[in-house]
Amino acid sequence: MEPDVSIETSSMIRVAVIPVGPVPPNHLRDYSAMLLRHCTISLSTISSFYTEHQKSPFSNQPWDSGSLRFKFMLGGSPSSPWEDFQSNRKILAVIGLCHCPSSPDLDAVVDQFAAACKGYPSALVQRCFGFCPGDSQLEDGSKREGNLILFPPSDRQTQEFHMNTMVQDIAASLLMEFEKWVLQAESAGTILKTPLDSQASLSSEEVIKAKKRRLGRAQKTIGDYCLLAGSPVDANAHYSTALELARLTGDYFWYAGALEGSVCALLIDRMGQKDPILEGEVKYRYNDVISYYRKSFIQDNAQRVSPLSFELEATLKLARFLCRRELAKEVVELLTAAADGAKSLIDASDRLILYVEIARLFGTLGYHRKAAFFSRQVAQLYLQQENGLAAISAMQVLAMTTKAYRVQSRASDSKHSLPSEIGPSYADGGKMHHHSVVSLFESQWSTLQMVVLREILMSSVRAGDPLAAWSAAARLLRCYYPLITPAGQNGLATALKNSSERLPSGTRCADPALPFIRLHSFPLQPSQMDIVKRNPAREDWWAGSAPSGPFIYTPFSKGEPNDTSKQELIWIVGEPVQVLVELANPCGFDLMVESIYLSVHSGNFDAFPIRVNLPPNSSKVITLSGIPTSVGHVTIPGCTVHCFGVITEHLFKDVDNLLHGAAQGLVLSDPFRCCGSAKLRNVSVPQISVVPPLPLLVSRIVGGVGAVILYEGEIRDVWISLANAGTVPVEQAHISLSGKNQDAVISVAYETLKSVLPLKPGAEVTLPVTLKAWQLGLVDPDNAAGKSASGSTGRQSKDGISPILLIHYTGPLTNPGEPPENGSSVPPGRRLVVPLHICVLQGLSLVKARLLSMEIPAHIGENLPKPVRLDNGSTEEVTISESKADGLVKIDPFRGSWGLRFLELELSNPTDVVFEISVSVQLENSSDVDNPSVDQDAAELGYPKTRIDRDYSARVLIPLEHFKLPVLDGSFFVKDSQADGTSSGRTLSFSDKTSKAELNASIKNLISRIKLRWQSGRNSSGELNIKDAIQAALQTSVMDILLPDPLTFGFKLSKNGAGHAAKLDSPKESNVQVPSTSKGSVLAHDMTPMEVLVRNNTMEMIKMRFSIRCRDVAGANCVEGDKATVLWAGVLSGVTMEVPPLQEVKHSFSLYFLVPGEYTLVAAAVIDDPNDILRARARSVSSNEPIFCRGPPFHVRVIGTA
Amino acid sequence: MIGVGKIKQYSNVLDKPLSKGKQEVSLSAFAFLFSELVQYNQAQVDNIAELERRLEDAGYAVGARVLELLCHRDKGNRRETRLLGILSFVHSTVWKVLFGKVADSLEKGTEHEDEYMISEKELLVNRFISIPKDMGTFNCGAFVAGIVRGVLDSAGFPAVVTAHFVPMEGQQRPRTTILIKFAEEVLRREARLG
Amino acid sequence: MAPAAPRSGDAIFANVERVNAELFTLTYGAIVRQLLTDLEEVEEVNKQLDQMGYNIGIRLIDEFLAKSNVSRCVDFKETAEAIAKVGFKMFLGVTASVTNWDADGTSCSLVLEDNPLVDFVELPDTCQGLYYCNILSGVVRGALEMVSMKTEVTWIRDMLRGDDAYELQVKLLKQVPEEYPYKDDE
Amino acid sequence: MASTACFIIVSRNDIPIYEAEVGSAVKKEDAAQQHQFILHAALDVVQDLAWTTSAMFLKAIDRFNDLVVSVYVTAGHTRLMLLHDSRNEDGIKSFFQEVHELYIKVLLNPLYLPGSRITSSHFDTKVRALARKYL
Repeated sequence: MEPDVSIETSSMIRVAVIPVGPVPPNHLRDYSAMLLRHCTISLSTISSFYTEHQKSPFSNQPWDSGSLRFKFMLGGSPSSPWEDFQSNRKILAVIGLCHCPSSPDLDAVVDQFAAACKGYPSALVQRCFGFCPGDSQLEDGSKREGNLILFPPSDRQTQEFHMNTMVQDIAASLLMEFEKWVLQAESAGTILKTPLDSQASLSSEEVIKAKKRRLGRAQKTIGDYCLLAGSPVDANAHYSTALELARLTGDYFWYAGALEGSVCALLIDRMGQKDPILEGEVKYRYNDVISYYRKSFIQDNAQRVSPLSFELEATLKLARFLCRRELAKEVVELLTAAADGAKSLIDASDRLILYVEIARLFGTLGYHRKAAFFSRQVAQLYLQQENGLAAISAMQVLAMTTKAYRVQSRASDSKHSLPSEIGPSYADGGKMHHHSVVSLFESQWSTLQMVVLREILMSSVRAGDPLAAWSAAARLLRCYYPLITPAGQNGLATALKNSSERLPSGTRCADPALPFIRLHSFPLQPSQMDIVKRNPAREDWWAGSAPSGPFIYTPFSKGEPNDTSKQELIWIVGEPVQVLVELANPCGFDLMVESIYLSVHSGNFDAFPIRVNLPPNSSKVITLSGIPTSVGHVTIPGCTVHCFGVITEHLFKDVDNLLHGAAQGLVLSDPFRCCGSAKLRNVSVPQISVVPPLPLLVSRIVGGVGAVILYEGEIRDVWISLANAGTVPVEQAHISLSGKNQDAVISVAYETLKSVLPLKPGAEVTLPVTLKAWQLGLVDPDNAAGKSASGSTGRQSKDGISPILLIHYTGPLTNPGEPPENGSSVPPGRRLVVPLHICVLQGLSLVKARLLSMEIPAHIGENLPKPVRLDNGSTEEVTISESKADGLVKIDPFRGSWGLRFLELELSNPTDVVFEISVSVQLENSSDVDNPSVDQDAAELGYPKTRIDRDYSARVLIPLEHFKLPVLDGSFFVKDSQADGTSSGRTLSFSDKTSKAELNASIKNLISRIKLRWQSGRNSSGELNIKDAIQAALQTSVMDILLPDPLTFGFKLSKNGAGHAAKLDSPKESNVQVPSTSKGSVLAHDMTPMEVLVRNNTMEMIKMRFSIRCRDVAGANCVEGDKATVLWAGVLSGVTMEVPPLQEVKHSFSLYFLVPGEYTLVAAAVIDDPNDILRARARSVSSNEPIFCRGPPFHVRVIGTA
Repeated sequence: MIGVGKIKQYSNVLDKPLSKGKQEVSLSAFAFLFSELVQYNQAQVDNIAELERRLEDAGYAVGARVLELLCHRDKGNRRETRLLGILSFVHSTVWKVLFGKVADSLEKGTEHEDEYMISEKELLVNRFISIPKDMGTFNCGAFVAGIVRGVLDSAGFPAVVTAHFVPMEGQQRPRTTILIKFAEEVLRREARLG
Repeated sequence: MAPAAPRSGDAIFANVERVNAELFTLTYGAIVRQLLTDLEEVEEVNKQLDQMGYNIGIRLIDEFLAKSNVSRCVDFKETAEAIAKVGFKMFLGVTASVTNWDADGTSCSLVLEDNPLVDFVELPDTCQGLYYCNILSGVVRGALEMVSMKTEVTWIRDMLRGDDAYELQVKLLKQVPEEYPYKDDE
Repeated sequence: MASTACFIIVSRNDIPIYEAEVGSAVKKEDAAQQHQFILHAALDVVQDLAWTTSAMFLKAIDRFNDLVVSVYVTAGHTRLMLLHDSRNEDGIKSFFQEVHELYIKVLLNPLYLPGSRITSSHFDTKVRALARKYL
């Protein structure tokens, strides 16, 4: 059988094309290509070369339209035993191709060619073309006649033209030869035999039979020549006679042959145009042809030779003729029939050719699976012959089938596109529609696919193509591992290793083997997360733009994978990044991954390879890192893996699809699942953009690891050092606070930071931050809960409650690298988050505050005790305050201290350190507005420090008398009456609220002057918040503390009175007594003059009636009553007087004590028609109710006389 | 065998004969179920398009099965190989079985060769569903569209099928039109089959 | 107190508007399939189905009371009977039988010979543990809650799991006075 | 019963969703593979033929050597394909029809994803029983 036959074949003139002498392959290719271009020569062009010797047998040759067809057989071909039967099988001409430079001796060439031609007895024309001859050769050649034609060196075009004419010449001479042949055939006639005609027994009737048939066969052959001569009409004529004769002589085989010829003639005549009628005709005749060939099958010599191959060829010819989609049905039938013939073909190579042809035809029909099937048959035939070449052909043929079986290598990119085209379809909807999933895994016909891949593997191993072998093994292992026994898996692994050994190191293969790799996650360094979009327009450029990274808010985040795809990442040139991927090795052997790294096509990323070892059936999550090298976008389609000695790229998308199918139960298995790895939503690679280098600040708290531990209220500085770890200077930096307890940060040295800008790369700055510990009590409930959780220690170093320093900083607006215009988008800024971990410990605590009052009566003397209130007098300030310093603690016995109040603070120290506390009172008389020297008054009274040991408690007393106001004056008092307005019904004009507020204000004012500072250890010091406690303590009796009585009374012995007394008795005694009296003691039985000083503390005149009482120790009134022990002179009761504002009025009187002992003088007054102020002060409710005013008691010691 | 009280047990569903398609459940039972389907999917999506896609997806699963079942049971194992055949199959057979009536109309798209429309004055699934204003053009018919697509696609007539409300003069409720746009491969094949 | 004239389930079913059971079955199937695809975990699917059922139950009860003039029966026993004989019939066209009353009459079983949900369903290995009809238990729970009966409904038998019938155990937890249904999921 | 018979169900996406060697002949792996190759190739023929008739049973549509391929195309273009050496068309037809019914039941199971492998063991046993009965 012959490959590539068609109906027209019978009209083609076979020309053997053979190299003469050594011809370099490339030249040979070149020359033959030049020749092959001229396979049809139209008759019109050859007329010039044609000379009609005698009457041409081709009477109706179409000189204008017809043509001769050549079939060039490169390298020639052995002569066929069927030459007589089909003349087109004869080699009718020989063309030699000679490369003159490589064979200088032309004679030798001629001889060689002549020799070669011997092999082709049927050849009617021989030519030898000599290309690019040397000059010597040229002239030598020009001398000689014969069939050596030299192509003088010249440009291509001329050569082509030359070649054209040469072929035309050949055509012409062939035509003339045909004529000769035909003429002599018609006259003489020849014996035409085919292998079918049995040589064995030439029985007589055999011979007769042969004789009978000769004519017909001759006619047929003549027809053949007519066809070759390009004259279909003549051919047809001869064929029809031949048919006639053949039918008569029952020469079926030749009948069929003639019929074939006639069909060919028909087609040639129609110039290849196809109309249904013609098609019908051809179909009809060819079916005859086929059936006659079948008829001509002769049993007796069947095993030696049979017309079967002709039958099949005919079938194929028809099939090729009809091969159109519309006629698929018939073509399929023909081809199927042809295929059936295969097994009865004797010659293996015939079978091979048959299958090849069938495969081709199915291919052209678009039946790729059919084509693949027969190609595979071919491959198997090749594999049966044990030699390398066959193996190679087998491999190539199988490679053609891979598409149909969907196992093609990625190298053929059709499959490569598959994942990408379905990529979006499901990326959008998170879940894929079922049907679309199914179609994704279209034609997973694993049984077949594995077989094919195995065959490819085997053949490529045999053919010695390690890469093909590797890729086949890889595909097998990767796609079908679940169907392969561990042993088989190992086999494939070794196959991979072996083939890789034959490959140069660093060979790449389009088909990945193991492991399976899926994207796991993108861990984000804080530095990445805190990149802030920069708004150059405004000073606070970070405002309004949240840091990118995980903080972006996506309204549609339904936990569907697609929202990860929305995610955007910003990487910075030169700052290393990490990506987590998960590897799985579902096979039964140890998988050694020599190196794996992220494969990035955008070329602006340096990936760092690592080495991984995966035990059998195991999966691993590994971290792959790299460094973005230049600005732009980074896309990470997958990983590049160096495994089994070959470099492959593993795309994440493929695995995602695979897992998808697994989830739907459409693929064999999920490699990760079967390695016991949990299923995770497939992460799609986020949009990654790389921005130019940015500065990178790193912070550390100097000398402080972990939380700063502070006692409540403690104030301390911490030092934060910032270093620029980036490659770009920090040009702007802004510090802001956020988080809870921001007020705990008293001050941050912004300026220090500002001053060092721009902060060069590598530079460092340290800025102090002053912290004040908050009150444990005041911390909000949630961390109070945390507190209880973290136990009694109350360490709240939880980030929750600590304040945070936010430092927004940026590099230069345009970075030095590229000109500003292309960096039109401003490089983003950054945010450094410095959490100030503060852990507040319970420190010194106030247990309670109480108000104590102390009453010690004064002793009467010549002069009044200095009223304390005078201290506020503006005279001789300094001395007074000095004297007061001790006065606070000491009490002048003569003065006594009436209604003096103390604030007692009880403090305890639960900690394990010693506290020193110091109370200080600020003497500032805010109420005394008209006092010029207020600021001077703002002197502080230091108290001696008190030391409180650990686990002890201590009390501190603070006298409050210094807060007494000098005057019960309107200006202040209005305020006060407001304060008091609540109780007095007449001051409804003032709303309770304001009045309360006012009161509180005045109290606060008072309280704020009392400070309690503590100190502990070297540097820890703070202030204890006692305000509330004091406030509580004072609330009740604040009036008495703040306000003086409207009237104050003071008794004293009057000197003149004393003198007068001296006159009464002996002067010397009196002399004696004077010092005694000066001591404030009084003699019994002696008239003692005294005076009471009444001072009006208000701004108005006060009218009043007052009286003086004298009581003895028993408290009995000893002035009135029946057994009075004291006589008196002057008025003691009902004394009416008017005291002008802020004036004193003296009232004198004398007492005569009958009995020595201790007496007490008290003055009391009833104020007449008092004003509001007084009422208010007295807290009197009704207007007509009298107002009493009572002075402090004065002691009088009366000494007996002798 | 639904509603026929005591029925014999089958060792396996494959032993159970195919139903004759005569059994029924109350419309409201279906209504309740369907509204749950809609509500569930509504909770899964961000936008109307996605919701419709999911309903269509659900419908598709129904359609694919209905085709196989009905061709076997109601069409005596005849396949529809021609475009008009399959369309009328959908319009009459499928509709009759699923919705108890033949579809109101089956028309060919006027401007496009490859478009066909099946219209219902009141599509079953839209009878008991009222679309909240904020859901705009959302049409539960997407489910039915899915069924249709399931039938067509499985039968080898891939098409894009969508449901639309078409306001009708003289009626307060718009009718629902199932718009079918066939893939060109279908038309090409039709042409070839002549 | 027996309801005035409780119409028989069949009577009501005969009158109500009906649809082809196959549409119903297939639609339900599609729902379950979607849940399996979305939620992936069988347990989650059971939950979701029950929730859907509950949503239906609390809405369906009104229609039930309206169509069958079953006057609100206070007695749990009656209620159960009503559900089985009338409820299932009027909605699904199948009747259930009430059995396995416990001593104090607070727990019984509704037994379904067959139900339209499960035509030709067969649990593949990947779906073991799925209560395919879980929506029913939800419906019953929801509906009963609306007549102020807090119940716990569990599957005792499931033909899909090889049992010979579908048995729903309904346990009365407490009979609460009128209480408005909460929707815990939204 | 046919000495060789390979039955296979191919989904409309050309994925085999069920395979069974139902011949009485002793099973040989490579033979089985060859059978599938033949069936796979026959799909080309089916895909054209299926549109030329509305019948589901397409009879014998292809052959290779002495093995014949009979095909039954369901409405959903799921193809039941039988490779056999016997010539018992009626038997094959009824075999196909009954398997078709089984297939519909499988398909009606909402938990079965159309186009995916049929794993039900009941299905397998029933198909084999039918093969014994009809082939």
